[in-house]
Amino acid sequence: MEAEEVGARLRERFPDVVVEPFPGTAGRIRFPAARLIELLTEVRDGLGFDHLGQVGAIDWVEERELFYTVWSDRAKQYLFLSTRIPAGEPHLESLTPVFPSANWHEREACELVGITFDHHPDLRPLLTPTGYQFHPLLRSFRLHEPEELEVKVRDV
Amino acid sequence: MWINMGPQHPMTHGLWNLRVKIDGELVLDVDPEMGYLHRGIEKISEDRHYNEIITLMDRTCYVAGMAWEHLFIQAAEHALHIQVPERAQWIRTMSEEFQRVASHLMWYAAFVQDIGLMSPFLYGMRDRDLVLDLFQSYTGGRLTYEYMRVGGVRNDLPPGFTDQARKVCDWLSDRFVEYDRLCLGSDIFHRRCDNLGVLKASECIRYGITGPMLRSAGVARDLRKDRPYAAYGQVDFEVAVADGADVTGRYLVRMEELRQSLRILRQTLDWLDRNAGPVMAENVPRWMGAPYAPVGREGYLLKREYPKGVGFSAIEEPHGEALAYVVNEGGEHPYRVKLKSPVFVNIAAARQYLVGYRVADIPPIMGSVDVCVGEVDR
Amino acid sequence: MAPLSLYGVSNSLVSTLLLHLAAVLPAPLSTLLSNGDLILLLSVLVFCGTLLGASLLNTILLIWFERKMLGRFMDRRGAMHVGYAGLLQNFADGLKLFRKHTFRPQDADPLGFFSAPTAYMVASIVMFGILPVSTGWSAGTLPLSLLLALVVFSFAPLFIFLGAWSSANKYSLIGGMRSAAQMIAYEVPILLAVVAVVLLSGSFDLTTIVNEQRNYWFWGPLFLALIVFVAGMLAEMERIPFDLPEAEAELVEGWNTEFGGMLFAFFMLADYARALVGSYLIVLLFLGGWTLPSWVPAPLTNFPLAGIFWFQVKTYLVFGVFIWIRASLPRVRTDQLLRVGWMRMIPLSLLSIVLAALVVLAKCLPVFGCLPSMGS
Amino acid sequence: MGSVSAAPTALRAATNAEMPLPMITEPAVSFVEIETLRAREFVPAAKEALGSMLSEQAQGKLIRPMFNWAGRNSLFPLHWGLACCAIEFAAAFGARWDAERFGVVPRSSPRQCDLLIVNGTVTWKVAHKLIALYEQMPEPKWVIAMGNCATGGGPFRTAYSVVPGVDKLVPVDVYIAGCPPRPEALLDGILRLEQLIKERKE
Repeated sequence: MEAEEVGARLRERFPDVVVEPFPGTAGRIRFPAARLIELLTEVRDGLGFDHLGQVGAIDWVEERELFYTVWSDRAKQYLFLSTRIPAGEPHLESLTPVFPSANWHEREACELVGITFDHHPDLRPLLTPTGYQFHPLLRSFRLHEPEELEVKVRDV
Repeated sequence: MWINMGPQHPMTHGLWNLRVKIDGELVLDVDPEMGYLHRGIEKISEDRHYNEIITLMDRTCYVAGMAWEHLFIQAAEHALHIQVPERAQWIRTMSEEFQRVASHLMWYAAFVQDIGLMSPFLYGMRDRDLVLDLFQSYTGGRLTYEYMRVGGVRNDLPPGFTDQARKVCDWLSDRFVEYDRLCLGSDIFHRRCDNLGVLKASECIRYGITGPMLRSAGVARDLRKDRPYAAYGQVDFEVAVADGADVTGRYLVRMEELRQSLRILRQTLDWLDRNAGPVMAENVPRWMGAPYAPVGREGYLLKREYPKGVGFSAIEEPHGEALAYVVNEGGEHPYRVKLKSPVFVNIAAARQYLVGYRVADIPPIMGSVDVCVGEVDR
Repeated sequence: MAPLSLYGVSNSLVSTLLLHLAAVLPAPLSTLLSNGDLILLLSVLVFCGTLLGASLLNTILLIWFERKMLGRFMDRRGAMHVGYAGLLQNFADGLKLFRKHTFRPQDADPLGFFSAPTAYMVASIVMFGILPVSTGWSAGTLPLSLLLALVVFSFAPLFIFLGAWSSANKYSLIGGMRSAAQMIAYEVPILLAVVAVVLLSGSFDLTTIVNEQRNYWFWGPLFLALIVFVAGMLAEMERIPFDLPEAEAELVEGWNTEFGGMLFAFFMLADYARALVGSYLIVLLFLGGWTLPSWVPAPLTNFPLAGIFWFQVKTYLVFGVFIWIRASLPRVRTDQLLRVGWMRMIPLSLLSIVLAALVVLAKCLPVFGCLPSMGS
Repeated sequence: MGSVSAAPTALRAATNAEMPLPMITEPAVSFVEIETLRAREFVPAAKEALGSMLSEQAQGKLIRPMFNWAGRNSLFPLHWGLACCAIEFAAAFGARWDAERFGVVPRSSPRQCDLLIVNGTVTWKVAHKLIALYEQMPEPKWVIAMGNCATGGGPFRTAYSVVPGVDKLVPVDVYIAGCPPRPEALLDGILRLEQLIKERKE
């Protein structure tokens, strides 16, 4: 499956998405965040990309990008989807109704990049310690040499 | 009653916590708690040069370092538009397969300990050491290699390596017979493992599960076959599949994969004997990937600008499908590195294959999932 | 040669010592020393001390034996740097555990927590006083020593449950429950298997049972009972494949998770004492005890302490089989274990009783002549 | 405890020759009580005397070396895998290196351990659990920091979630360099710890 084919099959229902070629995959789809559930359902059922590979988030300072990788067993190919949401109000519909495996990916994106997923069943922090206040994968979060940190251990 | 299995528990084989709600011996609910080994590899990568990230990749999954190096290097080469010479591709293929053998042997050792077999644990560790010795002879490391470079591999194989490697392959294929006798030959093994931790193919796909867990459910899906990378398109092997979707099925798949890996290894060793050539690409800057080059500091002085680009790679890691996504915004560090670990997804679905079984079944089931916490927490 | 007996040796030792002392000491004291009661008391003390010391030494040797054997099965060497071939390793472990800080978890019940290991230890060691290791080397000939042995042997696990319950740990509790369930499930087949032995030998006295085996050992006619008994003993000793109460993979250390230092050492030592006692019982009931077949040349059976020597050799061989099983079998699950116990072992042991009865009947047929006496 | 303070006077009165002996039919203090009080006075004194004798004579020559010998020859490490080094830790107990030769047997429960081998990266999330495990181990206990991560953070030193060295959390006796250290290095570290225990004066 090529990018043109994917584009052709999506053009009728989703005129607002852009399909561009991406080497090594079936293409990359850029879509508005509001159409997430609709588009992913169509990609899963209509195009046959029924296996969610990953959900990742990137911080582009002014806005945040979410990208989804799905795999089709029939086409033996990956398909990339990405959307951008403003950094001021980083929230998005959760993908868990369509792909249950998005659960932990979204938890991770929430705590590391600071994106809130609406209607997510369980948005507790996954990797960072309880009560950790920062989103480490934001560009504004800088790493320190440990000497600058005051070392404190909680009493057990 | 909730009990914590972890972070210090013999079942975990790593640093994570499985909270289990039990009624007597019955498991009612589970809640995996990760992050005890979260080292921020993705964040550190943003501050590091490409070849410095290889160091981190080895430690991301400490039982499959070579596979993760391969994963990241492929994504980086994709992002930086670098072509890799053929011999380097074959050496990478060989390294990854040896890594698969080592990782599966480690899995075997840990898994049999979970069902209470004592001596095969040591047999697995002993035979794994032979593979690690091979790694040591051409990379210098046992677990962490820093062997692959952007554009190829660090150095060519030492003379006489292939003969030694063939000997190890022959020895191992003899040992696998004994392994099977110890496990499959035992009635207790079948009583313990048959119809245990069942996750059907449709559920596997719904929950995004890959690797031996998916193949044990009868889905013949292997990126080495479906989306061949490196030299996998030119070698002859079969995808190991089992039906049953249970612990025994996962055992059978992994043991068959070990045999297929030896088959691939023999082919790659033959190819490497016949063909010589460069192992490092021409168009890579010398400071970046040349053999024995001081890595990193020179690079900062040169301030080379890379073309902008996005790299994506997917490999069939011993645990399943691993994905890497590297964004390069023109600097000498990647802008963002996103790694997807197969174990991350497999553990996330723990509720699907643990609830309803007994407390005593948790170790074999989690053992058959083959948890490597390093790549889950990153 | 005259059979040596441990009690006789200690008796003559004490009386000789006292006699020499009496010769040296002035009159009023010497009459006191030659008192028969004092000699009896002292010789009993010496006897008990020797028996206890020898048994514990034997237990520690058994631990060493297991560690070395297990090492060999696993293609490694086991302890080898402390003493010759690691013989002193377990003494070092014991001394170290003795020095460790003894403590109690905050929520643990002090009475149960501290008394359970001690009681378990005592209950396991008492067995050594009951079981005869050779003719004349037991504490006494009780007419029902087999019953007493089984009672004491199955009594000890109660203290496991006590310790598990009082250490206020979930893993300990699960381990203790499993231990109790498995003890109860395997008590019954063991007793039934023993009934077969009793039928064939016609006596509850272990010495008599062994003497009955002078011509043929019981494992031949009672093979089923032997299988049931060995399986039951594996469960009683909590060894792989039936070591569920301390299943390391799921219950960290099982019922002894919270025990450290000397308390843990007690549990460990008592465990191996029970393993030794279990092997003793198998040898006594099925493998002819200290007797050897008649075709064995006389020099092999005639040297001093030959009975004890061959008894220990047999015991260690039996325990070697247990180690072999441990090295090569996976662990079963609780429900499977219980199902096997209730639904396979009990019918098998009943069958073995029937077989034993048939053998007894057959022995009385004139065709076979009158084989050894049918008890009293 | 009024009776305790009053009792010695009565006792001394009873043994004083000048005073008339109390009537046998009605003793001021019963025999059992006298014996108890005597024992109360005697036991601490005897304890002290014995203790001082032991500490001066035997402890230095016999008891301490004996216990040190026992302690250094049976180190039970905690069976706990943190990260990469845990794999090499496991390999050290495998057939090729076989740490059990030195009496090193991993136990899963901290109650039965006397050696905490920190074999991997320690994150802040696991820090207090590590301290809890350390405190659950009974005295005397030792800690080996295995590998660069446990020693000083290793390659993850700059990361936001990593403890830069486990000695910030628990006292460390032996550091082993390497990333990860080979099993030989771990065995060497254990032997060095044995040397430390041998020289212990406590």
